[in-house]
Amino acid sequence: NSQPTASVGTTAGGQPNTSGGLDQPVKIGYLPILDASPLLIAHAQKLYEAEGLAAEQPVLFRSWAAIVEAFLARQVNVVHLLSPVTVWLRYGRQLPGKIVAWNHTDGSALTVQPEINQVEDLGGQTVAVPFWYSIHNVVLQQLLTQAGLTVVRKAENETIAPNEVNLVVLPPPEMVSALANKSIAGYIVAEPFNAAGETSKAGKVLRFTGDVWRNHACCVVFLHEDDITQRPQWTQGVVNAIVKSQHWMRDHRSEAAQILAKENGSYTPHPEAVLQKVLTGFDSAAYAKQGAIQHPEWAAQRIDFQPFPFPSYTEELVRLLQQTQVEGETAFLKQLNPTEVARDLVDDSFVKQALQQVGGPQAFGIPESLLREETFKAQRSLSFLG
Amino acid sequence: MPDSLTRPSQQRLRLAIPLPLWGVLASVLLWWLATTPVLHSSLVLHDFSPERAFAATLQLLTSGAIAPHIWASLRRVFVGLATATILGIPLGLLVGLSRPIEQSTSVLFQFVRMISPLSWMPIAVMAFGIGDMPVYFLLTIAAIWPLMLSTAAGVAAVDRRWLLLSRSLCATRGETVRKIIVPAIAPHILTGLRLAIGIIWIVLVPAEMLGVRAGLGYYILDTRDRLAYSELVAVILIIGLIGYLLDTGFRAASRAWHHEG
Amino acid sequence: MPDSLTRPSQQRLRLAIPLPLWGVLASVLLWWLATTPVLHSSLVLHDFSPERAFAATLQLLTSGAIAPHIWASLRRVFVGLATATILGIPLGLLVGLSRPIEQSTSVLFQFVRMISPLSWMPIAVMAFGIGDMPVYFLLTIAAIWPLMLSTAAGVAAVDRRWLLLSRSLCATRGETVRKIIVPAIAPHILTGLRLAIGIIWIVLVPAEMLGVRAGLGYYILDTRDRLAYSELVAVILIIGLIGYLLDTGFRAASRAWHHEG
Amino acid sequence: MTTEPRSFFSHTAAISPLPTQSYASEASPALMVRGLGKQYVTPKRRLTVFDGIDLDVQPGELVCLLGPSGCGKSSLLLTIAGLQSADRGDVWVEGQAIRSPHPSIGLMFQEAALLPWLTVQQNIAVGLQLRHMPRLSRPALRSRIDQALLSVGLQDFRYSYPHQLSGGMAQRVAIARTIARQPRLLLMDEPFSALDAITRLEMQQLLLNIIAQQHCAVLLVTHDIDEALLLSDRILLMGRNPGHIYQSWRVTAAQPRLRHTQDLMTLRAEILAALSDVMAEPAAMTV
Amino acid sequence: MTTEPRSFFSHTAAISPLPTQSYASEASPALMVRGLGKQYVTPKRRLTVFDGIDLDVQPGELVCLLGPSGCGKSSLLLTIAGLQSADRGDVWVEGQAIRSPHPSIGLMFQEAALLPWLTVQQNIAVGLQLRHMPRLSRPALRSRIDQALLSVGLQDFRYSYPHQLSGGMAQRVAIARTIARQPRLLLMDEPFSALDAITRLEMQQLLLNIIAQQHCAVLLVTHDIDEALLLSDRILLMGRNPGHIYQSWRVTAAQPRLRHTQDLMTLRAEILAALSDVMAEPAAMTV
Ligand SMILES: Nc1ncnc2c1ncn2[C@@H]1O[C@H](COP(=O)(O)OP(=O)(O)OP(=O)(O)O)[C@@H](O)[C@H]1O
Ligand SMILES: Nc1ncnc2c1ncn2[C@@H]1O[C@H](COP(=O)(O)OP(=O)(O)OP(=O)(O)O)[C@@H](O)[C@H]1O
Ligand SMILES: [Mg+2]
Ligand SMILES: [Mg+2]
Repeated sequence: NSQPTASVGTTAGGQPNTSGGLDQPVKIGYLPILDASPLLIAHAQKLYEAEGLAAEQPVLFRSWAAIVEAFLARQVNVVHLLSPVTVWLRYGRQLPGKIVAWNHTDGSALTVQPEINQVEDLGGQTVAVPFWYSIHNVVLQQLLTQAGLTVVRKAENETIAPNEVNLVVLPPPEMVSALANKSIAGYIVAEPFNAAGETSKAGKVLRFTGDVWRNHACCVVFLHEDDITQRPQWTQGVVNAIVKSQHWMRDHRSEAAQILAKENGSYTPHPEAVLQKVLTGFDSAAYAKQGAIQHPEWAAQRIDFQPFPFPSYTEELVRLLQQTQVEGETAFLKQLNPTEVARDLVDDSFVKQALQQVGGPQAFGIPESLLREETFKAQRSLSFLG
Repeated sequence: MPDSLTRPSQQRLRLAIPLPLWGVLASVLLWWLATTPVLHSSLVLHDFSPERAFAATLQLLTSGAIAPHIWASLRRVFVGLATATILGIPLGLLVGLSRPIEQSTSVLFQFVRMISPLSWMPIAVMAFGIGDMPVYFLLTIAAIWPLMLSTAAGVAAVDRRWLLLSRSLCATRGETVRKIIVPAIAPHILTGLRLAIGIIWIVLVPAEMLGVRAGLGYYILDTRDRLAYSELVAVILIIGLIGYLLDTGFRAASRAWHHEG
Repeated sequence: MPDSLTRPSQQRLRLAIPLPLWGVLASVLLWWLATTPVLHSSLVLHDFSPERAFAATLQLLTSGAIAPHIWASLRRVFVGLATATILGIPLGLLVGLSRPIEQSTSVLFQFVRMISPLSWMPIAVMAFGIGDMPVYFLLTIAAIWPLMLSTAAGVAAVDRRWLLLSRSLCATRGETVRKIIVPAIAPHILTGLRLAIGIIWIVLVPAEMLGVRAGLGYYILDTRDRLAYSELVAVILIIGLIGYLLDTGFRAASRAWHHEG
Repeated sequence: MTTEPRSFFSHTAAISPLPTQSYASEASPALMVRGLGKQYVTPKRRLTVFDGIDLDVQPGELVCLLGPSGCGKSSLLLTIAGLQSADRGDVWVEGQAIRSPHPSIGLMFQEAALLPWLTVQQNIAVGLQLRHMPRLSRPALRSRIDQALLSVGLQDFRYSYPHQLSGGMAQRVAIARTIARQPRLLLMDEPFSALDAITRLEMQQLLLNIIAQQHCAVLLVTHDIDEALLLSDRILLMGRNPGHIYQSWRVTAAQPRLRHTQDLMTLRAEILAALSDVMAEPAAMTV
Repeated sequence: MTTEPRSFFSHTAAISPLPTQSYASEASPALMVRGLGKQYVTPKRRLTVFDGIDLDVQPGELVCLLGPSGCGKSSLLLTIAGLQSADRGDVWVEGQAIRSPHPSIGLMFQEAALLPWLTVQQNIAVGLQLRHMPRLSRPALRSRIDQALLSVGLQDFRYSYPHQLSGGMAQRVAIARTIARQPRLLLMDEPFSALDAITRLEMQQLLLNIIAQQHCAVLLVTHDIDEALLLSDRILLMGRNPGHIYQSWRVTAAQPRLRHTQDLMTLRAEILAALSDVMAEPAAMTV
């Protein structure tokens, strides 16, 4: 029933939509990681239908490239993307799409060999990232530079100086094997691969990204720009459903894990135990003891859900991206003005409206003003180090 | 000495365990030695061990969880192989028989066949959307080359006396192809089919990345995503088993052509 | 009528543009019609158009940015092909010549060859880490089968009279293999090589996922990740060109064996 | 063995441009060849295999072609059959100029050229089930094959595969395959070379019977002078370097010739002498 | 043509268990075959191709094997050469029991069996460059090949490939390949069947010279009674269903036999009669 069309042009048929475009089915594209859960839970709970939308079975993809390709080919129209990817898409590639909401916050970690105890120990080693345009790459490079290490991208036979860290891109499933094989010193990636690394005793979590950049977004909900402008009602419905789903998940983490698990449906391939561990079994005290959490006062969860796309985050993201090494053409990044990007890339009007339906910002514990300061602390701020 | 050379007509002394089993047993033993928890400490490694893999296979098969995946993949393999055969063999015949056609297409074909299915993917999605269609496309485009090349090589190797015979009997082009060339190259076509089925299984895994909901390739990717390596090995075993059965079928067909026995 | 059948010795009238070019031109035209910005409005589609692809190719080649990738991949292709040849041809000979060896290994081989390189990946990384080694492993294990199967099929097709001749001359096993079988199956081995190189390019793309820093497969994945589709097509063109040149080399070698002209 | 008058053969001059024009002149000859020439071009050299060949075969006539090994007999037969193009000259079959194989020609190669994946009877059937042949009903086909097998004495081997046959048996299958098509012009390249004396006599008799019944024309290459003497209406001797018709004889003795072997001895000696002369000719002319 | 006394052949009894025991008794025979039997088993049937074969060939002796097409001559030769296993019976070569090919046997197949990817001279060289052969220096190898090519008259074709040869030329290359190895026992299956009369005489003379020089033994299958009469010291006639030695003759006429053709005529007639008898024997015994 999905029509193979290849146009990124205007509405199918070209008629102005009196119905606000409610006739268009919601076609979700997702990766089998927990980042996708708000979209999937909304589907499982029939929240799209509740908004008067038709929703198709969400489509599973295996790589960021594939999901973007399907999005561009209009095979799917609601996707979650890494926040740096959206910057790259809109400004690097001039592809019209917008962020309408955050998907989740935190939910990633830096996993390393057991004998590595601090970031400095990574000097002279290789670390894997999942994708150049990922929040993981951004955070990792910040951590490394602030620890006085130089980020390099070297060929295999070149030697890595003790003050350098070599980055490679690896598919997440291979990261655990590579860590077990000791051919990399660590990797930074989304859950549940960190949990898996711990379970297999191949490594341990060195830092949670949420402990470096407080309540940072990792994935965002991304829609076609013409859907936003020409199907405002449809867009509102989608955002409402996602926000309601996030709201529900905050209080029903365990049920969410059940719904998403491979045993109970066909959303993700992960066993319930792993999902439960990520969603509910967060022992922050233990992690504080091993140094993976250095800001216990932030009271961060391993993964959390909150829809509002703070402009300050977008601005900070653009600033950090401008300092980050990525593969390929990056000239466009230099041209970006963070404030302008925050205004242009993100359309928060739908979220604002949706928030009202669940009881306002405080339902998610965010300030009524919908403003915040970004907190990015690579090192423990105080003299805890002793 | 290679046995078929020295004693064509002599029967071999039968071992109590048939030979094919010996090979399998020996390799399982090696596999066990390389991965068993008894000898190794790495937890990840243990997942690859035969004991776990066999347990997982049994579990997958008895619980029936794998059945829909098997059917989905078999359907795709079949469609891909059929399409590739329908296109590849006539193409191979044309290329093998006609120098002008060979010359005008060879550059193109040599170009196209070097393209990895993974690089076709964006194009497949653009052209066919997601679901079964792009998978069929990727499988076909991967499997067509061994069929085409083997067929063309077979045509080149057809005994020239048989072609002379056919011409002397005033056979038409079609008759020459149907009655002389196709039977003469049957072994080549079967080799092509055997290779094609191998390539199809190879490509099935990346192809089933494309937004499908079931299939053995899909399942393999699933197990990789959740690091369920014993299940991964189990699915590999199941794929191997199916592939082996298909291959055995082809070889039986192949033997039917070798009357020389 | 297939030309080689009707007029074996007659020269063809030469067209002003040589035939291979016609084929290429026709397909570029079709490609252009399907993707050109002149006729289509989709922004993504434009990236696939020949004008952009050629521009990107030119840019990649003249800037020299692609050179290290080409060398890295060529090295891997060469190592993979060489290893696969060194293993695959003797294996094919053994399997083709000896029924006991064939019987004791065929189940195993049929199993193994159905395993996609993508499913080998976790194992390759466990065993070889990241970098060149697992890539060599994946390329070899993918390329070995066409070589082995073609060789074995060739051995099966060797004229029985030549084997009788060799035995009547009291040639040793080694002499029979070296002087009769290997020359007799040279065309089969060359077909196997041609297929192997195709498979190697196919597998190169997923294989270069494994933490290498350069290579055409790596570059393709990179372009996909960056949605740089015109560069993707450019790399495909470059891979196609290299593949075509290698293939032409093989076919020239192949013609040297076909004295029958 | 009875003796008959000596005048049973006439001697025509050698190397005549139109060797034998006017002996059965009303109908057009079954085969007419004029000025035929052929070169083989290999990377290493260019070999004129035969040149300036003129010959005719009338319906109901059997002409034998003798000549030293490698003089170009097989090449000439293949060229007449249209299987390889001539470089100059023309071939007419039943008055029709031909450059490609013609359905009323039956060619038997020097090698049996059986298809190894077909049984003996299938090998024979192949030639009968082509589009240009009149369609045969199943029983008609069956009876044609049966008859052909019976006449070459291989009725017990209809289900054997070629590799299960002896050399002589394979040759007989090739004969059966050719005659089953009932051609008007038979071109045979050493058809009986692998047969023992008795079987060979049987096959020769079979051939004569077929000519008598179907009034077809036969051009037969042989290296056996006795065979030529026993069978032919005319004998052509080919010279070499390049191949050419060196001399020709008409044999007029009545059949069965085995009765007249003594009488044919003189001709035999003459042919043998001519063959020696031909083989002593200077070589070369390899351009 | 001179005439000689009639007593030039002796007639031994047919189907004797040990056909010819004691005529050159001091050395062990070059070839001794006792009670040899062979079956071909195909899915469809089981054919006893020959059985109870006894024969001897002494060094310097040439024995011809005649018999109807398909009686098992080629199969017998392959079995003696050790290329296919016998089901019963034994073969001794120079006193040594053998079951597999022996370096001092030279076998020439009924088909030329040339390797198509090698030139004529390379085809000959293959048989000379094997491990069991004495190592030859380059010039020695070259001269052996040259000599072999010269003796079959193909010195101009050393660089030709097999598909560029005529049928008779290919057969001569096969002869050259066999004799270049200087075997002690030559097994030849219709070696001259594709040669014209003169070339055939030359090749036959070549064979006789080789026997005279190297004192080797030859077992030669032929379907040509005259050839057998011209060449052989003894003639064996094989019967069929299953193949057996039906009758044998000793030919004592001196060489060159062409001088004595008239005298051999009686023997010729006798052999022909025996051949007719053999072919009239009841068929079957196909188990
Ligand atoms: N490989 C085989 N399998 C089964 N039967 C065979 C095989 N080879 C030969 N035969 C049969 O054995 C018999 C003898 O064959 P062989 O070739 O020995 O005959 P021959 O005496 O050499 O005949 P010719 O003079 O025609 O060459 C024939 O009936 C033939 O059909
Ligand atoms: N395809 C070819 N390419 C090059 N030369 C060839 C080819 N076929 C035959 N010849 C040469 O042409 C000449 C004549 O060959 P042909 O086969 O016609 O002889 P033939 O008279 O039939 O001899 P035979 O009685 O030995 O069969 C030979 O010298 C041979 O080497
Ligand atoms: Mg010839
Ligand atoms: Mg024989």
